[in-house]
Amino acid sequence: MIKVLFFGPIADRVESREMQLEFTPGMTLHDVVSHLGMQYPGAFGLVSFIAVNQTQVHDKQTLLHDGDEIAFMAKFSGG
Amino acid sequence: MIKVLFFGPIADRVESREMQLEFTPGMTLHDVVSHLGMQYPGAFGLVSFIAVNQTQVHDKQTLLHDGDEIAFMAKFSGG
Amino acid sequence: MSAPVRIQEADFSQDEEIAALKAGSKRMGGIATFLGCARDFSEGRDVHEISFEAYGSMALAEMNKLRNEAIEKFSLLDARIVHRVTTVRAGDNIVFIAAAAEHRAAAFDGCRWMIDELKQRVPIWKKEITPQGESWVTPHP
Amino acid sequence: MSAPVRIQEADFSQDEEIAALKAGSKRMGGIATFLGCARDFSEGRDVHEISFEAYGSMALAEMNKLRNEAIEKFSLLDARIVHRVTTVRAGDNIVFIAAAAEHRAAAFDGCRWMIDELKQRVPIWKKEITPQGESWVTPHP
Repeated sequence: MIKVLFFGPIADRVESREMQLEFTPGMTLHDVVSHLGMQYPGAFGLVSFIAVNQTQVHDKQTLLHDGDEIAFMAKFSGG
Repeated sequence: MIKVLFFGPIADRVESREMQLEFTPGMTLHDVVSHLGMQYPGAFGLVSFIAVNQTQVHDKQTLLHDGDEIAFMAKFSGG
Repeated sequence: MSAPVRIQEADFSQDEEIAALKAGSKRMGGIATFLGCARDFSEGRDVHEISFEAYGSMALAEMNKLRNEAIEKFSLLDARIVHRVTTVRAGDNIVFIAAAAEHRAAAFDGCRWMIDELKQRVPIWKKEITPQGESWVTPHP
Repeated sequence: MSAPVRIQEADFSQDEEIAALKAGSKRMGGIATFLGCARDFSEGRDVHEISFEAYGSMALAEMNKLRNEAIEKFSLLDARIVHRVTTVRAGDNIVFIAAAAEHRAAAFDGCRWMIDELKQRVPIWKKEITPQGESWVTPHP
């Protein structure tokens, strides 16, 4: 399974903080983004950063592994 | 009377922290500086700032008034 | 002694943070700190409360990285970063950053760099609760 | 509440200073502070103690002027300056400066300006007591 996390304004628009996706071998970050982006276009318009296993990832072709944790994040506003 | 104050390294060289000088009408800061400067040349070599009544004075022709407080000060090193 | 990098609900004490910072060295000549507080007014609106949310595990890892980078980059003797994640009211503490160095220039530069970087890099979001409703804060570019 | 500008023998509490600073306004978004401490080592020598001397009345007047100028120049909401005049040992607090503003840039700029100016303008002198004897500190140009 792939664990997907949403925070702040993105969680509000998805109306969920966390979901599980079925893992399939060869799955890329791009697959997840396009799948969820179609379902929640309003939320994904706010995505500024994506992390895989707590590390920012810029390359959407990144291969995923079973058990990965993906986070979709709006611009940070802490401090 | 004119009250003269010495601090820090200057007080150490004068071996005094405070002295009184007789006030005479028309007396200028220059008069005090040259009088004491001759007596304590080692100390006056350290003088970087002079204050009259707690305010820095640059003009040695400044006229003094009875009761004035003059301070001879080395470079500051607080903070 | 508390960890030098923390995310917590509770308020913090500057005296305790500074004491912990100083415990490591007697060579510190200057300690610069930044305390971020909740304002009662933002972008023309009254603000009653500010609510914070964090991606905790990643935020803590980034804050630790940030501290290590600052120590290296500015030759700091030590540094601390504490961020509250909870709901605060006007005047309450939000974030505390301290940088200790032999001389003051490095302490100031390191402290300022850490808060600037924290705002850019650490996954924490704030929502302002105003009389007109709630809204997530969008940082300026 | 204690005065915002003070010269004193006693140590100070940062928590108390910050609480006093914050009491005046709920519009403060950032508070920058500088804490100057006694180092155990200076210019290649061990330092056991540092002894301070001030021209008290003038120093206090200059520190008050400096605070007012900083508030004006950097649009600070408030500021505090506390300098100890006594004999301190390595690790002890010497000077505390705090600048509060709506945003962090002004707080940092104001705080840094105040400590830089204090060192230039306030009649206080320090003497270092080392194993080799005592010597007045001559500031670098």
